[in-house]
Amino acid sequence: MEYIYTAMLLHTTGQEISEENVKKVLEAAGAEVDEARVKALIAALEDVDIEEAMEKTAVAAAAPVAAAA
Amino acid sequence: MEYIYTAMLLHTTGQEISEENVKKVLEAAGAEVDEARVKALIAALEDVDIEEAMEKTAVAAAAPVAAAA
Amino acid sequence: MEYIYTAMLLHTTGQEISEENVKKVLEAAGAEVDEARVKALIAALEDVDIEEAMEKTAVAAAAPVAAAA
Amino acid sequence: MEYIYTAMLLHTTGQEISEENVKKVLEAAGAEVDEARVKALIAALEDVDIEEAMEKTAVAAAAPVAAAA
Amino acid sequence: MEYIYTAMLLHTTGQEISEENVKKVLEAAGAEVDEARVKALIAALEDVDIEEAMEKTAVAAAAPVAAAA
Amino acid sequence: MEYIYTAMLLHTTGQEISEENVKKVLEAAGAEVDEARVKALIAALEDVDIEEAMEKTAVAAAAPVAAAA
Amino acid sequence: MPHVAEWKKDEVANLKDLINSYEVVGMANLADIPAPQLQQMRRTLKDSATLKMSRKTLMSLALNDSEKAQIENLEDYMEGQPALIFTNMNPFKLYKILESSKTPAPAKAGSIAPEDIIVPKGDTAFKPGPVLGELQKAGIPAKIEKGKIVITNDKVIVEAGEVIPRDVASILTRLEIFPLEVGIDLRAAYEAETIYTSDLLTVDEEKTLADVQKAFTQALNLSVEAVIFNKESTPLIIQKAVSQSLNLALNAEILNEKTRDVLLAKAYAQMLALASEVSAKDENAVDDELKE
Repeated sequence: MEYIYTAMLLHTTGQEISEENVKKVLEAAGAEVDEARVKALIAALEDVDIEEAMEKTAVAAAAPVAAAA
Repeated sequence: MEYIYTAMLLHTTGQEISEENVKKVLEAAGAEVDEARVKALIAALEDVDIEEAMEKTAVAAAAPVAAAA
Repeated sequence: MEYIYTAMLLHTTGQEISEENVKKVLEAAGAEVDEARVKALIAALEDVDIEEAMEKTAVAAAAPVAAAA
Repeated sequence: MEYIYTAMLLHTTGQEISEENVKKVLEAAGAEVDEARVKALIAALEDVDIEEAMEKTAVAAAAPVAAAA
Repeated sequence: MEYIYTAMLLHTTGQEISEENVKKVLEAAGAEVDEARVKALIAALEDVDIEEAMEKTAVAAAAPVAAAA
Repeated sequence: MEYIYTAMLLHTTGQEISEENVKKVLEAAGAEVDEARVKALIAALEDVDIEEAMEKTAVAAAAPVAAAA
Repeated sequence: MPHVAEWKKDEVANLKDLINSYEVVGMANLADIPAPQLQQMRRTLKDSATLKMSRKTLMSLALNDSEKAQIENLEDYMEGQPALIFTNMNPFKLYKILESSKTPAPAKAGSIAPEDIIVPKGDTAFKPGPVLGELQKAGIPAKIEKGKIVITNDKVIVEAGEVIPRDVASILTRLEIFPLEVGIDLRAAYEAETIYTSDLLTVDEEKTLADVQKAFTQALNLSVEAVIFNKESTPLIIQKAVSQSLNLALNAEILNEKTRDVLLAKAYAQMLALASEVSAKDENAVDDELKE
């Protein structure tokens, strides 16, 4: 989840979720940085309204799974 | 929430949630660092089992899956 | 199940669920293509709102969750 | 979800979830392929027993199906 | 939670949540006062509508994930 | 609610919820102290297990979460 | 006061002593308390309060003669069979103790119903007989069923504040409904120049409990919302962070160790849902594996 936490962190501080920033934060946090995952993160978040996605219950996503309960 | 994301990030990368590390990450994320809040965060985390708190959430998401087994 | 996944894949990428497209994807996925089934699938999907059908899982699934609470 | 669907499709047809195969299927489905996300997908699925992950949801999945019948 | 109760108390009596007032109340309540936490409290409350925040269910935030249980 | 907040504050700092302490805190918080209400508070709290009430609240808080699914 | 008997002077002096040596002086009504119960209550109070019965005139004299300001106003609360209570307890606590030591008592003809007296629907212990007529005459809906007298509906037989009639009182007692409470009825208490009347002394514990819970909830809410870290809020803030992060990861379909199973499961569930719709249209559109 470190990539996600990094994205959340940058989003909260109002910084751009760019390759450079993500790497900088991950490195500061002592993580080994996987370029591909950084790129994938950024690509995945490109069209996403982070604010909305954070608050939107992942029910749609989680529910089928949850349904198994 | 930037302080908590930072803590989560450090926890995930296995780094110590120390004043120094928290500040380093926050700065890398372009946040203005409030020393007092960093101290408060660290003090509060001393009494909190992060893993357990996270598990409670994560498990909530993951558990149902297992339940189906 | 590969036929259904193919339909979902095409639906997600916004492509038409045509005989040609379905076959192309199935072949790319290394599946043996059963012409009759492709035809049947396409015919059956004509009256189905794919988006809604997929969503239904979520909803149907969400109910037991609540119940389980 | 196109990356996930592609992985499931390849899994169902018994093909390896390799970079090459994923790209081939995505392209056949008319998707723009993001190399980084393909790599991330493969990396994420490396240690995962897809069958097991699916099995785990079997109940969840069965319920809506039955309900929809 | 003594810092929070102090803030709520001052808020209710219509006093300013200042360093001085917070300390005065905490001392009257027999608490050991940690300067850093007082500062952190005030910093954290600066942009917060206390009235609103008190009534806003905190736990709802955890809900989406927990909901999957 | 200032009387209750005061009681909770004293409870948290481990001080006795006595007439004297309640008054001291209320005065420090700039409240006008109504002797009768102080006395009534103390009498009422004698039979209330604050610790238990808090625990129950925590559970109650958790319930709606699940219900929100 | 030459015409006043010596014992009366002693009694007033004694009362005055008590008034001066306790912080709290209560005026109570002991009417209707049977002797054994009164004795029981005296024992209950033994360590915390002193109960003193006396003549009204003597109590008035003692109160008026005391140097405690305003205490003479307690006179206004002499009712029934008045008695003074002396204690150093918080008057609210005194009231609470006295209230909780009250016991149910049978209805008395001519007394006032403290609240609605209800005769509940259901079986009675009565065999069919003239009692049926008495019940009906008292306005209680009763009939005979399976060899017993049965009350058919809940019935408010005396409303709060109304006088209990003689026939109703006797019926209630036979039905073992005890609508009255007996005990030391504290009408008012004096402390530090203030008189607290019984309505003020009523402590609502349920509300206090609710308020405690409300305060705790508000404190939790505020600390999570303002991200103030403490022992209670930090786990919730962590959960909020994890929850938001998971939401983001799941909604943005970012695969990692926490999301992949859920996303795979979601795809599988969606596939099955769609398959069921498809097979409802044409069985042959899906493979055998899905036909169950």
